[in-house]
Amino acid sequence: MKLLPRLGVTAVFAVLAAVLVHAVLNLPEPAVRLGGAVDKALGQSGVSHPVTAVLLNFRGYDTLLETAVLLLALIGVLTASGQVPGSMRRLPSTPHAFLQSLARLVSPLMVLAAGYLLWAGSHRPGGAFQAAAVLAAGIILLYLAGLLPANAASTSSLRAGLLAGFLIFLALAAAPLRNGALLQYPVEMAGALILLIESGLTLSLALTLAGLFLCLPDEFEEEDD
Amino acid sequence: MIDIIPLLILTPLLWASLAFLFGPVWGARQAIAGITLQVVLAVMLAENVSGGALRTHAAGGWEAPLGITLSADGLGATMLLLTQVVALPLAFYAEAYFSRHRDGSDTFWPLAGYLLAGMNALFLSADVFNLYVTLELVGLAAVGLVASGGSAHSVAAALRYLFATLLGSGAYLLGVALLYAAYGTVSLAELTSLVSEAAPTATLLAALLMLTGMAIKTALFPFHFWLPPAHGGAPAPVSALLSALVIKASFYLAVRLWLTLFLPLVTPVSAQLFGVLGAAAICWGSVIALRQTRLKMLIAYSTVAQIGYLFLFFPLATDTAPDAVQSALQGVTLHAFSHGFAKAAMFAAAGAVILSTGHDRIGQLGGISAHMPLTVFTLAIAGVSLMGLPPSAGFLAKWLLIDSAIASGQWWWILVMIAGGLLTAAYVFKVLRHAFLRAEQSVTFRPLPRMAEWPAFLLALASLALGGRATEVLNLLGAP
Amino acid sequence: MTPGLLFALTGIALFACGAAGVILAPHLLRKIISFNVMGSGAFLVLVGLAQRDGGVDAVSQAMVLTGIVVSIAATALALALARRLLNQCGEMRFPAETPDD
Amino acid sequence: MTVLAFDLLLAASLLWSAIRALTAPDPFRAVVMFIVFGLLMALAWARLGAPDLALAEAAIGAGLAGALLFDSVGHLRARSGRRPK
Repeated sequence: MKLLPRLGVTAVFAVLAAVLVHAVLNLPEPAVRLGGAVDKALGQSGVSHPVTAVLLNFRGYDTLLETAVLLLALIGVLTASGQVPGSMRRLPSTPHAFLQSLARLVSPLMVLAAGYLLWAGSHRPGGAFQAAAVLAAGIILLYLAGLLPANAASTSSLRAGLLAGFLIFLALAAAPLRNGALLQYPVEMAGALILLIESGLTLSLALTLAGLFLCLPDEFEEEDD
Repeated sequence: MIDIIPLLILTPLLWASLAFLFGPVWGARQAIAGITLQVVLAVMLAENVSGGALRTHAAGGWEAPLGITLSADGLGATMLLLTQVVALPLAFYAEAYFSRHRDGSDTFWPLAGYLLAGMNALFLSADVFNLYVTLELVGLAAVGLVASGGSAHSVAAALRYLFATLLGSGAYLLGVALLYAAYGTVSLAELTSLVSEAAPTATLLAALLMLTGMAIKTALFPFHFWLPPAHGGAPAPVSALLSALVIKASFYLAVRLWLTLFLPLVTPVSAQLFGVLGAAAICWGSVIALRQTRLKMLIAYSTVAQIGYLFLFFPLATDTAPDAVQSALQGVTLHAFSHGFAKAAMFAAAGAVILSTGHDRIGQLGGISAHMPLTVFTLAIAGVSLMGLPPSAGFLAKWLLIDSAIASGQWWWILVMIAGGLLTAAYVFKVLRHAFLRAEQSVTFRPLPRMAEWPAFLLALASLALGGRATEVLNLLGAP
Repeated sequence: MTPGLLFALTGIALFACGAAGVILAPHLLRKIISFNVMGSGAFLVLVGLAQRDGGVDAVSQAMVLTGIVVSIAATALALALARRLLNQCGEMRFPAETPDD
Repeated sequence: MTVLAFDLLLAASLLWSAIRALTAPDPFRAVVMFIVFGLLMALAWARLGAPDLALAEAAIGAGLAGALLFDSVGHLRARSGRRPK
């Protein structure tokens, strides 16, 4: 890009930053305090960790759409790879012996860690997204070590696995509609339902996150220019 | 009785997921069944809110500010109706198109489903952070659809689009952060009651960031650079969806924010700025459209120009008499409708030309009037609506906008609209002139399935016929 | 000065740098990194300002958790497209605008 | 006092690593700096009393995004090594 537009863009953002700093240092006291409302409703949310309560109960609808965004990204990645949905990148020809022993050693620990994070989410920091990220790392490691053969799961069951968490979430979002609102869990069942949703999400999100990595367009696959 | 509002979001989410699970053949059927249901739901919702009623739904049973409120009023219901009614013929068209043209067929249905879910969720959301999530859903789905073209050209177009849309939603998110900091809530209704003329600088900056973000996403001049390659390079059903509907989602959000939470802050100067950019878009887009040699690129630049008319809303509806505001809102809504139908029809017709002849070079369109009369008819009717000739809805839309310009004493926008109409006529006739030439020997025409031509024709016809039924749309819209 | 306000101010600087990078950087990988920096900046502003008087705000934290997931989704999509372009054009930059033939 | 000094140092490091990630001439170095940035972000979230975000940032923001970017740099190198431009 030419020098003048570069300077222009830089100047615009410098001015924006300066004005933002000025605005931020002169903020009024907010009229609404959500903290109190969260604390008051926490008892009916089914969990005792406020962030999880917001994420899966008070603003659970955001999380439902966010899960769709993640699935969407995977479908987009598959589109960009020009692959049939569900297929994954080729394995490295000779998996490293060290990588294999590392994967054998670490992956059970990762499953344990993911399980802990999932369980912890109801009352302390943790939850489906963090657990899924750890599990995804484990899947990627196993795959790169050649310990997870490409044909271990058929394409359709893989896709079912990717969708299961979202579909459970969707079903539990729709179920209360008969006599209530979207995602309105009965108070006494809220804890169990949130755990069910989170368990489904952990598995599906782990597959999705791993898929984002494993389905990236491969090296040396096409020459169509 | 089950509330309609969440069903309009859950239905596309469900069929999009099933389409991913079962593949394109079943996906198409599920999509068509799902969109048919959505049309029914949108009509029912429109009946519910006509007469100025507001319907709300507290997701999770938690009222705002703790929970997320979904709400539908006249404007929202109108946009929902437009979206579903344009999407249904396009679904039939897409099924026919992808049976002939394999590129992008595998992932079209799930991506289109999430796209429609995102748009419905956007039109129904009354929570500025939730709106951010819906914006991302719409943006990423649209980018995925553009990329499904597969060629290096469409991948590059998808990436440009992706960075533009991410920049837009990033600016919007920073605006949300400032609003939350200043007021402690992200509920649109609460924010609207809290923002006053004595708002802090942070609120002004939030307005600047959020409206700029929406201008980028709507491809308002000079942020239009990403639109022509993305809309012109995608498979035809995708181009139709994006040009007819997707740009209107972010425009709707700009209008919504302008009319509610930022209303005490907007000044005639900022409104005139939007108007000037709109006018520049009309002139620039039309002139560049006239110079195109590819049909789909011409239609894409026409979209750049037609977006300009939408932005004339802001100067016409800011600090003007109530009837000028009313006419401006009615005119711009009707313009969104007529452009939605006409542009979907044009892109679908262009796709039919590509399916039949294998190209869309305007210079070699000769012979299509003999081989594909219905498609040429489609292009002509849609062109009439774009030009704004009577009896089309496009005519009525421009009439209302001119009425508003007269009522508010802003005659200069009338000049822009007339100039835009003439330029539109020029590029529409450029296409039609070539269509009626004799066929070149080298071009062969493959016969097409009926569904590759008829949906486009019906969409074009709708843009014409809407001129006669506009009062119903305008009644639904209600007063701003 | 509370940590909230300090990190919000840092976030503003990160947002500005990142946004400028998205526009100006020629290399796609760099644009993607810039987008992530921009997003992190916005997240810091959101949580930082909500906690500017020193408390803990669960709502803004949950929103940012949503935001982090959305940005990894966008990052993966952008990288997939950039790699596709690399495979097709041999470069991870936008090809020069070709006039329509 | 020491806490404030630590926060200031952390904020400065965040800015420094971000700018390095945006300006380092070599893509590999840029990705390394980006991962450093992600880890510093996790630290910042911890300082803001947001352990959920610290975990997510470390696992997703630095970990997964870093892995994606690293893999792409490898892809880029393999590609340009094979067909020098």
